[in-house]
Amino acid sequence: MTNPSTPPLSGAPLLEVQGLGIRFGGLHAVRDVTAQLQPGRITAIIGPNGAGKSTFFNLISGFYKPTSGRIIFRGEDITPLRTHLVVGRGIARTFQTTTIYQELSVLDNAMIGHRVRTRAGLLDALLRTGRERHDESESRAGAMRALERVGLAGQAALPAGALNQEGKKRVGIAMALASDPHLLLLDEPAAGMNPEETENLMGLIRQLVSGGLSIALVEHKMNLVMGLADDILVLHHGQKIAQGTPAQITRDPAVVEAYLGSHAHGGQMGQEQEQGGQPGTVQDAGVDHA
Amino acid sequence: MLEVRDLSVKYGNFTALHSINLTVQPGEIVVLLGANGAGKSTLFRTLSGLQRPSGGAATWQGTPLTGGKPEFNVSHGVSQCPEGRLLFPELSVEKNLRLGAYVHRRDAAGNERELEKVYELFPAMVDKRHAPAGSLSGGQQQMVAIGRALMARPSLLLLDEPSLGLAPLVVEQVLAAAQQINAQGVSVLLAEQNAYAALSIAHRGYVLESGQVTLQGTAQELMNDDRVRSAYLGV
Amino acid sequence: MTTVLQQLFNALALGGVYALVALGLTLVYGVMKIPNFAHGGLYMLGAYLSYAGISSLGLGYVPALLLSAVVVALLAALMERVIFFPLRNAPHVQPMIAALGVLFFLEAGVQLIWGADFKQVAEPIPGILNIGGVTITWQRLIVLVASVVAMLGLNFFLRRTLTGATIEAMAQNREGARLVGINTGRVGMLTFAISGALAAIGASLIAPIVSVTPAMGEIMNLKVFAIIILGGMGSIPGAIVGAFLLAFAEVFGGYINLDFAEVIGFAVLVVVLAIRPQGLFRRAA
Amino acid sequence: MMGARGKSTAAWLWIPAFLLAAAVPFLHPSGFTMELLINVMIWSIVTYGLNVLLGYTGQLPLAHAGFFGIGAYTVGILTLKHGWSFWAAWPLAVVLCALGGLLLGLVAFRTKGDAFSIFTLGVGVIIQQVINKWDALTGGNDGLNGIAPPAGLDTFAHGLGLKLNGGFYLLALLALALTVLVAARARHSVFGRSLLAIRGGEDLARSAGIDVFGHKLRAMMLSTAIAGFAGGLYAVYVGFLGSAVTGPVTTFTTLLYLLVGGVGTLLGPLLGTALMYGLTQLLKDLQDYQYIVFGPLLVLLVMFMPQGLVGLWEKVRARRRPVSAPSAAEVSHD
Amino acid sequence: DKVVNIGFSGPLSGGAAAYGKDTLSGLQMAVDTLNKSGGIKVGNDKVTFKVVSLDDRYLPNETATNVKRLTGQDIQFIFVPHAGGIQAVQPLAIRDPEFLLVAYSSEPKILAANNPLTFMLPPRYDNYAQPFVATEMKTFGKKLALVGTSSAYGKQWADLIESEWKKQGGTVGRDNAVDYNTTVDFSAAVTKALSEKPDVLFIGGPSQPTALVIKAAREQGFKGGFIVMDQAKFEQMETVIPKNYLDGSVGVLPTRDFPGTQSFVVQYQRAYKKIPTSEAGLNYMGMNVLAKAMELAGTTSDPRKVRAQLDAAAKALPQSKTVYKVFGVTPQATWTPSS
Ligand SMILES: Nc1ncnc2c1ncn2[C@@H]1O[C@H](COP(=O)(O)OP(=O)(O)OP(=O)(O)O)[C@@H](O)[C@H]1O
Ligand SMILES: Nc1ncnc2c1ncn2[C@@H]1O[C@H](COP(=O)(O)OP(=O)(O)OP(=O)(O)O)[C@@H](O)[C@H]1O
Ligand SMILES: CC(C)C[C@H](N)C(=O)O
Ligand SMILES: [Mg+2]
Ligand SMILES: [Mg+2]
Repeated sequence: MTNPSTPPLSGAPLLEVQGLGIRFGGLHAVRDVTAQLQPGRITAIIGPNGAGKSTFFNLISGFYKPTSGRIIFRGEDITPLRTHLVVGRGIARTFQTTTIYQELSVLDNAMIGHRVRTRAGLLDALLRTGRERHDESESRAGAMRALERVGLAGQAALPAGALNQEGKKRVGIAMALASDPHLLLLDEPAAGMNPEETENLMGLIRQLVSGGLSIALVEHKMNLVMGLADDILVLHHGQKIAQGTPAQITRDPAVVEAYLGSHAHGGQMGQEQEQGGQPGTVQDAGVDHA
Repeated sequence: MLEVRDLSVKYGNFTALHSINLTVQPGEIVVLLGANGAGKSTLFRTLSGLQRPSGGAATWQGTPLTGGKPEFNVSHGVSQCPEGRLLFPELSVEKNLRLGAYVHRRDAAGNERELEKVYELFPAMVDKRHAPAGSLSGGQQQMVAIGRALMARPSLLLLDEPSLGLAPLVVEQVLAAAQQINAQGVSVLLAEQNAYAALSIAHRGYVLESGQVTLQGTAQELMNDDRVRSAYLGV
Repeated sequence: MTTVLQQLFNALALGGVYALVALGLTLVYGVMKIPNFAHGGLYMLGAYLSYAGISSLGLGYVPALLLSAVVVALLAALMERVIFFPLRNAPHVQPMIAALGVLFFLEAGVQLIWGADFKQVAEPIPGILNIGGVTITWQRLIVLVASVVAMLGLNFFLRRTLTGATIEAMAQNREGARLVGINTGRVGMLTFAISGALAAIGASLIAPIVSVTPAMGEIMNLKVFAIIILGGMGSIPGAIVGAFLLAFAEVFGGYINLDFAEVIGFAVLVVVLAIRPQGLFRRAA
Repeated sequence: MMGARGKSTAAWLWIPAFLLAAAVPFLHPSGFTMELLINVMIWSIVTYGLNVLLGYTGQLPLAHAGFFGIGAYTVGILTLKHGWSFWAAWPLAVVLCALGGLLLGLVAFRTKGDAFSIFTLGVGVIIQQVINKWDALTGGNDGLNGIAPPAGLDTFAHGLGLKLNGGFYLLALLALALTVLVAARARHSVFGRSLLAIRGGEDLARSAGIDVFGHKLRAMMLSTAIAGFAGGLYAVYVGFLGSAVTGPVTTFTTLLYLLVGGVGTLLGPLLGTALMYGLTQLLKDLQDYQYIVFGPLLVLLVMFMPQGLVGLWEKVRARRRPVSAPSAAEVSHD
Repeated sequence: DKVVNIGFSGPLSGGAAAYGKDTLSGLQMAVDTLNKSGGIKVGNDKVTFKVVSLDDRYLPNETATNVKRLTGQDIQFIFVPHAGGIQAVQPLAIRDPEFLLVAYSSEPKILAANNPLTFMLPPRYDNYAQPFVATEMKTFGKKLALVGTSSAYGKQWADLIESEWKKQGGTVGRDNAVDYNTTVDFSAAVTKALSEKPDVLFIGGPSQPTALVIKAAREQGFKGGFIVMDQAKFEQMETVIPKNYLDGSVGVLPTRDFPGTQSFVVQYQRAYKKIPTSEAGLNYMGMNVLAKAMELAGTTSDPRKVRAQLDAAAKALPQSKTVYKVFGVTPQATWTPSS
């Protein structure tokens, strides 16, 4: 069940959040979450609808500013950084609903993702400086690398809007990959995919991780989560209620009650009802790596 | 009965549906399987009147649905939970739901009852009733979209991937609800990536590939079909 | 002291004028998000129709006002059908430019029919109210009251009635609105008709205070757009507060230098938006 | 790839086009024709400036005439009252406008969408009013009269056997060529691609790692600088400056040119200005019916040519030549 | 037969359209009557006229474009009815191709430019200041407040009255100029001016808004007098507000007593269904003088020669066409009608 290539749990965490929280008006969408993400691993974040998963990603990627807590990435406090700087530090993300530039070409989409690695500005553009020319070819190359990683190199010239749903998802991932991230955040990457496509996606994710990338993903498809994740973080009402390996999580009664229901073992919907794990408390079931 | 005969739909010069034929009998749950881009949503949009067909016909209880007037279709009992949800983001959840009952606007008491039922189905919505729909999480918005479709008290319910983005527990509840609504005599046409779950509540099903019906049969037949098993059940 | 009081009344009356015109605009711009620069044209036309009703048809003031409201409402509905409905999916600049085209057309058309000369509409209730040295004309009082009534009515209409909700629903998601059974074509026209009627009623009430000229709508346009943004798009109380704020800024800002009175309105706008980019009455999203 | 090819063929067409255009004054057209052409060139430069923000970045600024005015008045005041040479005042005007754009952007980009537009409209009105009221500096309502033609332009023109008008024509043409070059480079570059990303969706651009605010600011500066560039030229050409030309009416007129030509395209600003400027001049003969015709014409243009002239042209071309790019149909089932 | 085109660039749409149309109407009527009576004789040619009018929306820059367009069509006589436009195109008049600029504006600066091809129609307004101020100060008192229009022209008027008022020993409050074309409600400006308790108000812009200023002042209890700038016409203001509101005002009065006035008024009213103002009257006369000068100069294409005959033409103008009494055209640029 655990990814065979899982590196040992030693060493500094890739990402660490401490007491992270945000409120929208009266609503505490994320509340006092403390957790760590280890490098080279796949961390899944699960939880009921409205648990705060997307918001959690929005906080990490600098999209929202937390009302409390800190975010430490590779030893640096990135809490106050603006989004593009966060991307620059190596955190890239995709959105829950596929958002890409439909009318631009697939290649352009990826090149936009690579922007953060280039420095050519307005003056470079106007004067066609050496830096401009270098950055232009560099972004083309970087974008092509990203497209190759997601298997879209052949479609580079097509308008992104012409691709099918799965293809668009891959464009979104390529855009994120083009920024050469250390950590990739995927928000419901398999939503709207059938089992076959989901399988392809899982293959892609595994391949990316074996290339040294760390991934955090939000997903409701339990077969994907259980099949991929090295580590699972469970949010409920904005709070972390458990963290652990898939095996530990499926046995956690709180998680089962709040979220998994009959899917504790990654079973397909409607398959044989399986009883979810043994009784136990959150504390002893969810192993925190803190 | 829903009768779709030789229905074709074009986007520009690209044909998304090629002479589709299918039926939904009163009281049936029929599931529509198909890969991404197969044309499921196109069919749904056509049945609800958002999209005009280029050929063929579709009728519900004898009423033609292809006039390109969704307001006509919904007032004749056909209501849809659409792909992309199409909510009113700045209106409150409750206003979204109430607008779902627009065609029954003179039956205030009936609408109150229906609203209660929706809140029962999605208790998470009670807390959110005054929040703007756009501020909800993805899954919560999906609940509103389903609830809004139910508020129209349809005789034919069109559900386009209702489980999209929903937590597993809720998916179960939604499908259970579909079954329950069906038990009260409402016909349901359902598109679902989660083929296993869908087939397990459906009576019959169709497989749509590249805009054409390539396979049809009872739920059991489809579940045992090799092609279905490999492509849609992931077995 | 009386001067300050007098200016207070002046500002209130002016705010009433702005508010009346701004209300119709809030509906189409604030709610439907259509930057209808033709609104000033409808306003101007409303004034002319009242003028014509009184001077050419010999109608009384109130019948002329009602006639003007009906005609302008129909025209506005027609405009929605013919121009804005087909442009519903276009980027904002397009309906905006189209609306400018309508404004040009209305202005030139009115000038062709009634000439470029300034017209005057007599006050239905002439006379002045003098309260301790502070004077206010009856007409200004009527405008003030009418603007408040119109605001309350519109607010009630949008927030509390189903038709109001359908307008908002359509503005936010046209396909979604159709799916629940709303006849969006009719609602769009209805919205414009209401907005047009508000413009015409406002204009007819204001006409006796100002000169009626073909260009009167142009002058009003920029101000009411500023007001709506100032108050926060889509907020009806915001539009009212924006209107009075602008009026107060113009009247009392005039104490710094009357020459800059008009700029002061925009200066307030710029300052407010710099501090609260979402306008006064809109919560941050 | 396609885009690159299209770009380079188009680039090759610009050069002979400009060379041909340079020959026009030597055919000694009527004074009014020259007047028309020079005005079209000056106004299309302004339109190019607007295009950088609206077309590339997706932000609709409505203070443009204000910056046009700042550029014009800078040149006017410096040459008229302080004896500067036009050749020194002009670049300074451009720099001033860029700085003005920076200041405006710092505040205005806190707002988004329509609020941004109205905010800048407010700033535009304020700029106009300040120009109008600051009598001591700008001559207020009287305006500035008697701004001299650039030093040497007359001699230059005569040397070529042309009148002063011919000199202005060539100067405007050069300025236009430079503007087109700048517009092209600003668009087809790493920077320009980032602007397109912002236009396509700010949130997406932000999370793709683009410094949205920074890029918008720079686009604003470029845009206002171009407006000022045109303004400086206008000042010496017309020789008279009044505050009215720096107001919203001018901004909306330019917006109209852009819309008719084709937002976001390279040829659009020139094409749109030429057509609409010519058309308004033509319509003047209709006297009282001028706006009766112009108004509905605007409406029709917007409704039936939503992509502008350039878009129309591309549509026609696409219809005549079967598209080589695979359509959605061909790629959706792979 | 020859048709000579007469150019015109003025506001025909927008806020100042009424003003522009009035000026154009006088010019047009002159041309119509000249043509109806068979035109004029220049040399051996019978010459008739045609007005080529272009709209400039009161924008000086537009005037410049229009004038270039008109000269591009070989037109050598151009009427411009607003100070801004006139000043913008004055330098063009003496550039190749030259044209005679017929300026309808009483702005003295137009004369100060010493342009040899300008022909200014109205009397320069600075002649009015002394008598206006003397009358009002004597009747009402020594304190003046200013609520003029904030156009260039209006402001210069205000400056003039202000200095004259001070010269005659009065006191002047703050300048409260507002833009008469864009102000929605004048009450605030009036309140502010009245707060200084003035005896006399200087006001004026286009007639109708000016009437509204008077109305606001009277409604707020102002009992003093008004000095009305020459742009506002009493005969028009009377149609807007009660006549007694105007009691105690000085301004440029309609002329009724010259030989040609009666027939002009009658003719004008038949053609345009309204009372003519000096806008129409002076342009009417201006065109007639111009036509006469062409006859005298024996040319329709040399503006300088025609310009040289203006004085003689003014003096030779038949009584029937004299709406205003004219003494002659000074070599400087203007003529000197009496008012
Ligand atoms: N911008 C916002 N304003 C107000 N409330 C918000 C906002 N964004 C999210 N919320 C609220 O915060 C909570 C968490 O939302 P979030 O989108 O993070 O949920 P989620 O875990 O991603 O759910 P899902 O699985 O359905 O996508 C929800 O209750 C939502 O309504
Ligand atoms: N508005 C449109 N214009 C052009 N082509 C379209 C449009 N909408 C859909 N299509 C195309 O029609 C085909 C069918 O699309 P449809 O959305 O109906 O598929 P679907 O079966 O619902 O797929 P999914 O599982 O992704 O929802 C696809 O190839 C799609 O690209
Ligand atoms: C009243 C006129 C003689 C002057 C005119 N208003 C102008 O602007 O010059
Ligand atoms: Mg989410
Ligand atoms: Mg679909």
